[in-house]
Amino acid sequence: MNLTGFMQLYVFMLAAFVGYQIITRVPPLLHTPLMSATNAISAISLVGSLVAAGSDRGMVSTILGFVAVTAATINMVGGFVITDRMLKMFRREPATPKVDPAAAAKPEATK
Amino acid sequence: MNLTGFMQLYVFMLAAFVGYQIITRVPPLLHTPLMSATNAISAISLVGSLVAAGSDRGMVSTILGFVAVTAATINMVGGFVITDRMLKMFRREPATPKVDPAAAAKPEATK
Amino acid sequence: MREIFTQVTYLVASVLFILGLRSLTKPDTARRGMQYAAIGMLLAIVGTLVQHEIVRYDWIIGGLILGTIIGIPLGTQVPMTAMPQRIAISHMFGALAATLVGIAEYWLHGAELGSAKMAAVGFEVLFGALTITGSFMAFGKLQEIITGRAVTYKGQNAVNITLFGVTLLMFGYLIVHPENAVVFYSMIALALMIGVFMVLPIGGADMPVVISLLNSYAGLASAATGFAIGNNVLIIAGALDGASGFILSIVMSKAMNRSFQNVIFGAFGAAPTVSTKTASGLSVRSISAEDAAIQLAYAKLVIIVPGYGMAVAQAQHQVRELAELIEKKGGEVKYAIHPVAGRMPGHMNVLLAEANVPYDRLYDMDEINGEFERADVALIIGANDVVNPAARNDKSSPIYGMPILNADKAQNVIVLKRSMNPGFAGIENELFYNDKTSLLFGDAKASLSKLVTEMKTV
Amino acid sequence: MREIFTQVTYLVASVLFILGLRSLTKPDTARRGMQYAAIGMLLAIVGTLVQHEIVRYDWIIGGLILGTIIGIPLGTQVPMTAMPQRIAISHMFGALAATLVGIAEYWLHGAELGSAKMAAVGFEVLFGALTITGSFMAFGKLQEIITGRAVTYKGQNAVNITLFGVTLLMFGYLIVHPENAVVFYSMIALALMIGVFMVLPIGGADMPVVISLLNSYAGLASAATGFAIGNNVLIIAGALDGASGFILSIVMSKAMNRSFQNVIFGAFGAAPTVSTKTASGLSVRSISAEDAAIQLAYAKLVIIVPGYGMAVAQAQHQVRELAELIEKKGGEVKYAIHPVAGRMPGHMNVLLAEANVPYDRLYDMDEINGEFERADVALIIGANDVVNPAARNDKSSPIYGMPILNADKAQNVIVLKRSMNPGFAGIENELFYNDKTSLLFGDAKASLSKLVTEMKTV
Ligand SMILES: NC(=O)c1ccc[n+]([C@@H]2O[C@H](COP(=O)([O-])OP(=O)(O)OC[C@H]3O[C@@H](n4cnc5c(N)ncnc54)[C@H](OP(=O)(O)O)[C@@H]3O)[C@@H](O)[C@H]2O)c1
Ligand SMILES: NC(=O)c1ccc[n+]([C@@H]2O[C@H](COP(=O)([O-])OP(=O)(O)OC[C@H]3O[C@@H](n4cnc5c(N)ncnc54)[C@H](OP(=O)(O)O)[C@@H]3O)[C@@H](O)[C@H]2O)c1
Repeated sequence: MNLTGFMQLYVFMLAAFVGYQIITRVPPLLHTPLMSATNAISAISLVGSLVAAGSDRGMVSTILGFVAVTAATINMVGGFVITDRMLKMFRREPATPKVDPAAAAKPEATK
Repeated sequence: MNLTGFMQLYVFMLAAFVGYQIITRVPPLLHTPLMSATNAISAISLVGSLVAAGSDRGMVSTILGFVAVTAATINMVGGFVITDRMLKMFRREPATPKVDPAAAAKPEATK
Repeated sequence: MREIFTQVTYLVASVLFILGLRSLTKPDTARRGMQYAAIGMLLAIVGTLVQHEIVRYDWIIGGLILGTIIGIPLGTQVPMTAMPQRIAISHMFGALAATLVGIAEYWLHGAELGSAKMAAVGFEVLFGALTITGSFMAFGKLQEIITGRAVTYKGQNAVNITLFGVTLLMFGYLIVHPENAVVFYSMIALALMIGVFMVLPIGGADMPVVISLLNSYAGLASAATGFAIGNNVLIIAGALDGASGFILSIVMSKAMNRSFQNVIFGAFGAAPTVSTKTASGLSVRSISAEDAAIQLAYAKLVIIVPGYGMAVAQAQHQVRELAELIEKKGGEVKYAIHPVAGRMPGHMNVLLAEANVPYDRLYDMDEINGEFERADVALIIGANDVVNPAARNDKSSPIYGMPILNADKAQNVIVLKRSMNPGFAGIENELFYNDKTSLLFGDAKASLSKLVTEMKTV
Repeated sequence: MREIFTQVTYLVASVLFILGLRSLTKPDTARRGMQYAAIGMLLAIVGTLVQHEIVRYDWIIGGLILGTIIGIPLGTQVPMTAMPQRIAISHMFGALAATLVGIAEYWLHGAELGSAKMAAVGFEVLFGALTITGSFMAFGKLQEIITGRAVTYKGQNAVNITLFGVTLLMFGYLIVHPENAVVFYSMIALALMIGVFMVLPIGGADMPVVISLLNSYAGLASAATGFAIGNNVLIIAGALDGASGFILSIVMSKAMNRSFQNVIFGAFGAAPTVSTKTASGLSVRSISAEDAAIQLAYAKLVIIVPGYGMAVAQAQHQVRELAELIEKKGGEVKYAIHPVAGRMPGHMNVLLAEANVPYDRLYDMDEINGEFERADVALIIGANDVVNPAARNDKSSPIYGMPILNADKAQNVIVLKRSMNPGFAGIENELFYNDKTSLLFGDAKASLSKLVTEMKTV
């Protein structure tokens, strides 16, 4: 195992610590947004997919890359949008009468 | 700046996060032990000093290394010992009459 | 120079991701934080696109556009009640991307990968592949494309364990002989099968735990990708993802007080197998919307206990309406949220938030349990297991020991459900036969609408 | 092979260090955790010694032995009351090690270092050097080898700033021309001077803040070492160290409600310069040990407020004794610990712990402040600023706005101090002139012993 390999282990180890400490402090209130948030972030695998799709190393790689890019993009776009949609809904002060975009999706909310 | 350089930046960045999250959760009760604990840990600079002192690359390096090893060792030994000495003193249940090593250093404690 | 720019964008992205998740520790900062995370994502993409290796953009742009077209509706259209399957399917996409990248890597370098990289790629495709099929199965069960029942057959565990063993052997072999492509691709095939067989015997209601587990697998897969292509931001994002999934599945198991093994091999959630007590001899008192409305109208403190049924009926908006009416009549309303009410962590919170219920009205189990004594009415809306006293006093019950909401301590209990069918755990609930309990039968949404109209006339 | 072993030991050491610090978040786990950290340290050392580069062990062993000989007394003999200077001096050793390693690196490779590594080595020696002298100055002031007073002269800041500017210029130059040894060594010389001049104008009592600041510098220095010699465990330990020092100095400044600049450039703690109110006209009531003992004997609740004076008098053991007697007489005793009571964070806690006072009797400011109304006696042992009402009601006071313990809310206040001298902030304290306050003059230890004997006779 080479040196960079170890470097990566350090990064992974530390990131796992950070993750553990952060997640354990996310209140149950936000556990659902948390799930979609991690989804969105996991879309970072795009950086790998883009290289596969764009570095013209034979059709196979390109096609695999293309599908990967598509899949990852779905997570990125869908993930961030839905997370924001959810978080927008969490309010402290009593619900305001004015129609708000997120709730507007469901007619009842506008009552 | 080369790739390892960046790797190191990641390690530093993540370690700083971990440190920040841990330290902010250390109760005031243990702030003094915390200080000596970080001292003890900082003695890890030994790993650098040992190489300087032992890799026989000219007298200058060896002497500098020797002093460095000495200084770092002082912190390591002194730091871990005094931290342990302090932490040993923190008790939950009411103080027991039996003589305890740490307190024994001061005669009054044995009362 | 470009190389440095790329690296900087990755570093910044990593920081923003961490800060983004960190912001989720407080509802007020959460939204802003995640927007920063999104910016980090864009940065990383730009940083990647400027790299020298990237010479053709046609397929990239195609993929980005196609992904966006599919992604937007997945983000804007999916109702909050469908979040569990929504999350399951997105794990599939994530794992798919990771696996394909791994395959591409192998396709290009094969033998030259060397053992270390081969190990990384191996992990990547292993975790990736089983997450693909596993998540899809979970999605199918939740969406009821596949039966939600736990599918079990004799010697099932034996089969799974052999499958697993063989796959591991292949993996070990590959690390020594990376050049053997046949083994590589058959390993992937087996991993895909493992995903299916792993989820098959698990009841639909247990899916949330499985999903979180798969979430951490997906995380590990992308971390492995990071190792394989030497990219830190991937390693970091993967680790964060993995930690999140792992911790959430623990939280759930704890709140259901069950062990992982129990969830994975227990074939729980298959109702008939576990039903213990039967309601023989016991009789329930049903109540009319009118009478219920009167009770609520004169109550000083009403504690609303929402459960999975509210989600099924999508009744959260009616709940808010009713609560507002009760307050108009001078009563106080609090919401009691059990950690595993519904079918995913935070399920009830997000539904009620959608209905504009301010989150400081939602109380966690420990905060509210003391207050039920004071409550005139506990209004149970499609909740069942989370208020089942058997968890306290019936050692034989499968949910014995699971912490519950003390709804039975309230002066009166009104339960909204459609029938006498059991809940997720598939067991009877004494509470419904308690003297102070009265049931208002019918779909939660319908019943609530009735209650609302009645309240207005009271 | 060996290389891998070394790397593994470093990785394990890093994990153990993190877990060690993490264990300090709970008093029960703390000790065990730090022992693991120590094991990690040993591992790392072994891992280093087996490396190929290391060919001669004579000097290494010499250094290890010498260091141990000096280290053991520093660990076992130093009294808890001397912790601040103890910590200051150890920062000096740490910085010394880092700096020397940096110099050795430069001595060996000089020009070949290249800009990037030169930058790392530069940081290393810069932070290292100024921490060496700075910590030594801090040590000197606390140990009263050097005057504790803030030494100030005209144009001081101008001098410091030019010094600083020149040093930075040299650093910049070195990154471009690493080969220029003269610049390198004169930069170190200047950094050493900066350390001295930086601490000179700061009052002895402000040292704790400075020490923590230097702590974070020492941390950055060893992190830089890690960058220079490409060693992660150094980077990690350095980062942890840096974070700790930084956060603690913030905590202190907050609790004293002052800004860094104020601490660094404020030349605070130089008593005469700031004394605002004078006690003209006001008279104090002094009390005999006998009367004080009677008050304590009949008190239902006594809240003890320890301060720097208790540390100076090393009276913690007598305090415990007295508390035990009060309890024998049926009274309840609580300890009110102000975040910056004494001269370093947690100072009072560690002293009282040394005297076997169980830590669940020690209450933080926020926990206890509500209880003073209920207290029959607030027994103030060598505390002053932390109970000075001026912080609440005298806008002109230098400590205005600093959160304090509400000792003045107690029924009676007994203050143990030697004279009417002010405390660290060098300002009068109205509390002493309050009608319900009576002063028991004399060294805290002596006074407490008197009280103890009196109590026994009561
Ligand atoms: N939250 C999580 O993360 C999670 C994860 C995995 C498992 N679980 C499990 O899920 C369960 C959650 O408990 P719960 O009390 O929320 O739900 P539950 O125990 O599953 O009970 C749901 C109740 O809602 C009623 N219902 C269903 N559809 C309805 C409708 N349209 N209108 C009115 N009522 C309706 C059902 O009775 P009818 O059919 O007669 O109407 C049933 O009694 C727990 O056992 C928990 O362990 C939770
Ligand atoms: N804890 C930290 O981290 C930290 C860091 C930096 C600065 N500080 C500052 O230090 C101060 C701490 O406040 P404090 O109330 O604990 O201490 P203080 O305000 O410094 O007052 C100490 C008191 O103890 C008395 N004293 C000294 N020696 C004594 C002895 N041998 N016997 C009896 N009494 C004795 C002194 O009066 P006599 O001389 O008349 O006896 C003085 O009134 C705060 O202003 C804080 O801002 C704290």
